Amino acid sequence: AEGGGSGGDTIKVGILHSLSGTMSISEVTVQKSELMAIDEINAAGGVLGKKLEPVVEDGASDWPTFAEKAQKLISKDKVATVFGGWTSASRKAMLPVFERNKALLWYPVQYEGLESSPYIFYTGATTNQQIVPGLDYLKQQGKKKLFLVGSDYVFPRTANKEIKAYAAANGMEIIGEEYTPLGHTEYSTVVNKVASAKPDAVFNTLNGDSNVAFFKELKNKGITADAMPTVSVSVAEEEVVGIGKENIAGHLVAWNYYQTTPGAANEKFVAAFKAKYGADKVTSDPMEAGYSAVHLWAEAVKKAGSTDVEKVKEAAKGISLDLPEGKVTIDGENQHVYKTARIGVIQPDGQIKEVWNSGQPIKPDPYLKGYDWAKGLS
Amino acid sequence: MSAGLRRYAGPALFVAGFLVLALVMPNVLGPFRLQLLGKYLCFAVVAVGIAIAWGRGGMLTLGQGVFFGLGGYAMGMHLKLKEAGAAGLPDFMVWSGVDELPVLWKPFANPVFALAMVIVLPTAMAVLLGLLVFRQRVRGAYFAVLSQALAAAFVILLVGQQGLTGGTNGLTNIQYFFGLDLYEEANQRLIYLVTVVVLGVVFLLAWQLKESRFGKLLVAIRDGEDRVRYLGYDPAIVKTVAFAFSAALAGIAGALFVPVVGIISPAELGIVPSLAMLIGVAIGGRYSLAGAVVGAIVYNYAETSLSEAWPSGWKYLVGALFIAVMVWAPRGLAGLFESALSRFRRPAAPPPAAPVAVKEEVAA
Amino acid sequence: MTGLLEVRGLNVVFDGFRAVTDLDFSVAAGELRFVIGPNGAGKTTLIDVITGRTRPASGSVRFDGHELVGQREHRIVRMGIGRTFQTSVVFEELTVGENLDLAAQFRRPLVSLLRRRRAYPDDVVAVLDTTGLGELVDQPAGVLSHGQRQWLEIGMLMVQQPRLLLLDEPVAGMSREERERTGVLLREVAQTHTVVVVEHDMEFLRRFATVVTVLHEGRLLCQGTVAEVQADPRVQEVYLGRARKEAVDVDG
Amino acid sequence: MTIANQFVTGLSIGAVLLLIALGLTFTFGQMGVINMAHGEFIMAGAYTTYMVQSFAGDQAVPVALPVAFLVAGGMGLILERLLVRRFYGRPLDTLLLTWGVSLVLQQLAIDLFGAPNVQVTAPGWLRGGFDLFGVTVLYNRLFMMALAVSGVVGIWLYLTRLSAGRRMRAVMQNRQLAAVSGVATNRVDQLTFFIGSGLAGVAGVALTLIGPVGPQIGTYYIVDAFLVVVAGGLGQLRGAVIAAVALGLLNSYVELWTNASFAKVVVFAVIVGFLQVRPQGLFVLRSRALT
Amino acid sequence: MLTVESIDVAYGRAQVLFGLSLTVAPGSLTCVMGRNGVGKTTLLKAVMGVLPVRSGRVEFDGHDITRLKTYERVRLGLGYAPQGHDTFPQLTVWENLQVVLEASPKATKESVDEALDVFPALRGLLRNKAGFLSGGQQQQLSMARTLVTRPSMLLLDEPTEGIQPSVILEIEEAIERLHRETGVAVLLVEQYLDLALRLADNFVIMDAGEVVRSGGREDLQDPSVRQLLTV
Ligand SMILES: Nc1ncnc2c1ncn2[C@@H]1O[C@H](COP(=O)(O)OP(=O)(O)OP(=O)(O)O)[C@@H](O)[C@H]1O
Ligand SMILES: Nc1ncnc2c1ncn2[C@@H]1O[C@H](COP(=O)(O)OP(=O)(O)OP(=O)(O)O)[C@@H](O)[C@H]1O
Ligand SMILES: NC(N)=O
Ligand SMILES: [Mg+2]
Ligand SMILES: [Mg+2]
Repeated sequence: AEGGGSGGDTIKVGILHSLSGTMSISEVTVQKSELMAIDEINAAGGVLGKKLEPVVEDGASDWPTFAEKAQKLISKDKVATVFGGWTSASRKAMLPVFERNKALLWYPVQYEGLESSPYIFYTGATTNQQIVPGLDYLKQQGKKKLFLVGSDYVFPRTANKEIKAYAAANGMEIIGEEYTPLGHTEYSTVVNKVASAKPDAVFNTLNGDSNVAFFKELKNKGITADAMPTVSVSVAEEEVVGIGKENIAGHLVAWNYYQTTPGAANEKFVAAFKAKYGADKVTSDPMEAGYSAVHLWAEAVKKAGSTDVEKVKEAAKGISLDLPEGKVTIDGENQHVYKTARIGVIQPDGQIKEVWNSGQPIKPDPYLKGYDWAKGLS
Repeated sequence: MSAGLRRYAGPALFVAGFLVLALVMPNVLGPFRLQLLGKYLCFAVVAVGIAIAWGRGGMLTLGQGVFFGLGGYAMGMHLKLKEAGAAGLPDFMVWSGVDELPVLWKPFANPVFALAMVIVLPTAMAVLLGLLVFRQRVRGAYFAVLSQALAAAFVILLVGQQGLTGGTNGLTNIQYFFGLDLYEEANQRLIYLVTVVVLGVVFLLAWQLKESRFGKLLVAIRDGEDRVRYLGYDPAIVKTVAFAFSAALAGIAGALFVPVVGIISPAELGIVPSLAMLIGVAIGGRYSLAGAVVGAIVYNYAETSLSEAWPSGWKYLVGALFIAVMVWAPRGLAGLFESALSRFRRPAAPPPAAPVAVKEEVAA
Repeated sequence: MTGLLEVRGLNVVFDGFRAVTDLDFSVAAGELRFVIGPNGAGKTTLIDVITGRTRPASGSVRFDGHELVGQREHRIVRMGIGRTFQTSVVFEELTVGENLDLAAQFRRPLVSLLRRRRAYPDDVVAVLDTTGLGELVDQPAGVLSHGQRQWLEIGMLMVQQPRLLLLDEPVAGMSREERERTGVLLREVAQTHTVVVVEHDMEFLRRFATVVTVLHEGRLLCQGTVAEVQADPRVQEVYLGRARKEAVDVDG
Repeated sequence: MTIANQFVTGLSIGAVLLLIALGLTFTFGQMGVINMAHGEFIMAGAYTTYMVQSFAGDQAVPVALPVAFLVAGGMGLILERLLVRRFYGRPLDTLLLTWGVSLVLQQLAIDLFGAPNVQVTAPGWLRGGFDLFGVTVLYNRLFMMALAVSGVVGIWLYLTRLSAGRRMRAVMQNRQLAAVSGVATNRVDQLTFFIGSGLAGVAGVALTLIGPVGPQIGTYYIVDAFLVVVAGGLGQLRGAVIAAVALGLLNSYVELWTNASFAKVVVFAVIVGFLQVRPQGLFVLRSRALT
Repeated sequence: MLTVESIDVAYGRAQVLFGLSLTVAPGSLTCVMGRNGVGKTTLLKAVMGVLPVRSGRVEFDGHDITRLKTYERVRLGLGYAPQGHDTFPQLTVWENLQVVLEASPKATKESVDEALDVFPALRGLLRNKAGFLSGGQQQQLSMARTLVTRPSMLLLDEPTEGIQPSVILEIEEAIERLHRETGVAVLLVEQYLDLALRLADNFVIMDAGEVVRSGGREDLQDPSVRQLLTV
């Protein structure tokens, strides 16, 4: 469908994140970086000679609301595209709306894979760009016994299923698996269980506030990163602030971007973000992925010469940009992006130091087709 | 004003409201807004039940989402099975690694069974809970907090059983309703009309209940449960019936919600949504059925439009709305309407004031 | 010869306090019985036990041969025992008429209560008349004054047509002529029903009572006609107080 | 040893439950106000600690205790004066009213402090723990237990030994009679609400030691807090204490043998079952009055 | 002492008192009489500020108290025993008295003792929760509480209701003694005419929210008054 202000002198784009409720803690920052990207594009003259006009909606941490607001953005505001979502649950809720309306969603957060909708562009990591490299790193470090801790929802559960398959094929052992409800804040028992299982490492797929309680408890029980490192896939710079840097320093994270990632594009991004929102603010992977999504879409529109969804999709194939995380290319086949995997260690100052990277962007493989151990997964 | 006019005013208003919803709205609203209105009407059905259980019977149920969910999931399971892929498995089971359809799901392939369950499940649950709880004379704040805990526990259970229930996601991507493509405008309209009719029927049933002696008995129990025993009635039974009625309505509403919105998930059933169901009733006026319906529509409409108008701060407005209603219109919109009306009516003798404070069931 | 109501060996204990001790008490069918006794003697407790509100520590209460102890309150009402409360409790949000109507309908199956009421049944209309509440029929009971509430309670009891009526201080707070009316009414009711009245108003007793039972500290003190009871020095000592007052007067 | 470990864990969970519920023994237990903004007063206590940190550094937690009591108490006082006082005797209306207040306060926190969590550094002496016969005892948990115990003792003294406490109970039981007995009921209301809210603030300070400090924290604790009070019996201090400890222990052992979600469900189920046996909670406020 | 000047009082929209006026002289004992529902309780509540007056004025001891809060009126010296056995049910009998003792400026430990002398039965019940007392015991407690406050004026709403005869005599004596010794003014609502007639210096007869007759003890013999009282 032709969207977005073809009549007017602006192009409307939807921004749909949780501005209230549990998930607002994470999603507000992504929303901010997306708005910043829109400002940058407008400052540079907009696209197709028109300014972008963001239409902001609140998903309110409620999945059906995401679907409803997506429908509203599409049918009432007639936006050209939507940037939004964080949890996989919200994405699953929005997916049919976008598919049936033949409209576009840009989803900026790492997720569990096993999905490839023709109407979604995934600019966060899929499994083989984050979790698998994280596991590879642990294996390389000689960690054989893993304990899995995650929030009780689709991303951690699916991710852990994949981790178990990986472990089975790679001589690793999963010696414990614990799920806690989203928003859970009492981790004494979970940490007791971890401590008495004595794993070589913990693979952490907790999301949101739970991480704060989990790491505070680990620290107090005297479980150090040296003795038992954790690898987290949903803890970025922003979460480190809330957890308290002294509580988490030394632990590992797996992402595709850190505030410390070198390169001119990132220096510009970080500087711009601090200038706009305050010098004490940090940048993180999902923020970067959201920011990148806006630029990638704008590039595709320029190339297509239109905001028409089908034309944009076609034009987006193979687009490549220098973005804060490095070179990013859209995979024409599954609409994910090539991303460089990076393992980092949290520093005492709260920043994350990269200790390993994949060297080059990894081709997205949402269904893990390239991995024998993943055959039985879907 | 004559008594006759007063007597026919109610039915006339009902018919007018019904016609506006059934005939006018589909022609003035676009498909998206009509779908939203359909959703509000689902909550209006819940509201009618709450107006009976809470407004009449004094049972502050903070867990109505549970019954809504039971109805919704019963319907959702059926629809998911109809759309299931090759292996006969719903999509989420595939990505949750379930290879075989769980036994619990099997009977829901039968539409008659599923439709029956929409009412049977919530009603049975309410009867069970009601008999246990009311027999032990748990009431007031105890009942309120208990029902809230029930909602919390129910959500945790649903979320924890991802392979069986879809976990946090719930049942998404429901596209067909008994063969009707839910994205076709004509079908959306049809489902909207079904919702309107259901609301109308439910409203009349509740009206009858409210005006009957049973309704008076409920009020009596609300005001003095122990005293009622000495009139020879068993309050536990009476309350359970009313509670089950409200649960059945919530179940029906949940079942309608599925085709209207296309999703049913724990996000719609927990503590917060259960409270939201109550709030519409409070805003409209819990003592009046029409008030409850209007309140549910107004509240949900307000939530939609406020959040569209000011996405980053709309909670201020919603919060302010509650506060304002509670402070200035404790009997809700219906109360405002009544006092406005009685100011016009100028009766010969001043009508008796209702006892000053609105009496409520307190703990203990 | 056994009475309609037979209380045998009744003991009621609250946290170690013996409110009723080894009490035997019986009322024959058709009797109008008055119960008096000092404050805290256990009169209300006795009614509470009979109506299932309080569980005794031991003893039995038989009504028409059926054991009442252990029965749930509404069952006891359905067996034909009705009561009023010392602190009257009426349903404040319902109208006076609705209060009476609900009381009158308790024998109906729940389902039939789902129908709407068109008019008040005859017995309700009749009671409205006897209680003098006719004018207030459509007023919420919450607006009634203290004395009017007492009447409504009595009315609610009457429409239930119980075989045994237990009234706990029915005329407390009533004006003189209201008391008179109540007495006449009770006497009339007692023609066809069994009535037990707890009262402190001696004037009222003298006017309407025949047999009076006196309780003291949870035990039966004595029983007899009003004159007999009034003359009993123990009753004067613990209850009426005249004896003591006169003694004081003499001293002073 | 895990069994012993979980016992300590259970006690510490119980201490947390008790801390968050203490304030409710005033506002809910005594005044009958179902204050849904109680969680946001906890939040206010937590953010107060964060603010205090800017001058008290890593001793923020002890310094914040009295400050948070005053801040949260003050917020409670304002709420009482502006709104709640119109709603006495209508607990269910108050529930909705304070629910509205809680939405506003959450949004306010987002606007004042940002949506992401902020960090509070624990003082050195509250970090880590020691080993007691193979059981790890954490200083922060000990601190919370001590705080809970002193809270309980303080409240108990207040309620039973001080005339202010007696006056408070009198007002809550019979407002009109208290007024005609010469008690300044409005001042008693204010004081009661102040203390109840202040205690929530204190709980908020303590919670910074173990959990997040963000706009949502109130919502995480509010249901548990009410459950404790209800299971213990409204207005029953010893009931609340026993309920908190019992629920803490239950939670810790069930979670040990199953998982966190299931433990929560079991706790709820046990409470429902328990209220079957003791419908008015552990300790009952009985009365002869008809309801 | 107390002057009520044409007050209108209503519950919501239902007006109950219509321009009612009344004066109670210092040290006098005025009895308010009238059938059930004429507004006697309402009058006392309005004087105490439990119900707001819609128009008119209430003056006590030279102060205009029309707009004062209830507890402020108590502190000026008004004491009130409401109708029906009103207590703080979860407080013990001792605590019930203690609350009053602490809240009223003139109450002393002695006044508690004296009150308990009037109601010796209460001495044995000091540790019992008031809510568990029998109806009459609660009424005795209610009266005792009022006596403790040592008011300069007492408002009593059917104080003898539910109380056993011997204690009624005690109450009567206590009121009389208090009245004589401390010169307390009393406004008494009472259905037991004998008692009222024995105690009262003045009387007021109410009907339908208005005072229909008032006078001194001597007027009680007047046939027209007798007439009003027996109808
Ligand atoms: N639930 C209870 N717990 C403790 N004591 C109680 C309870 N119920 C009654 N009592 C005590 O039992 C005794 C008897 O009370 P009851 O109400 O039967 O007296 P009564 O004869 O009706 O007196 P009154 O004439 O004053 O109404 C009283 O001393 C009272 O304090
Ligand atoms: N809460 C109320 N709302 C409305 N009307 C009321 C209320 N309370 C009392 N009334 C009405 O006010 C009138 C006077 O009541 P009040 O209680 O003052 O009477 P009273 O003279 O004290 O009677 P009694 O001797 O029965 O105690 C009554 O007719 C009653 O119906
Ligand atoms: N995709 C996630 N993190 O839910
Ligand atoms: Mg009694
Ligand atoms: Mg009166």
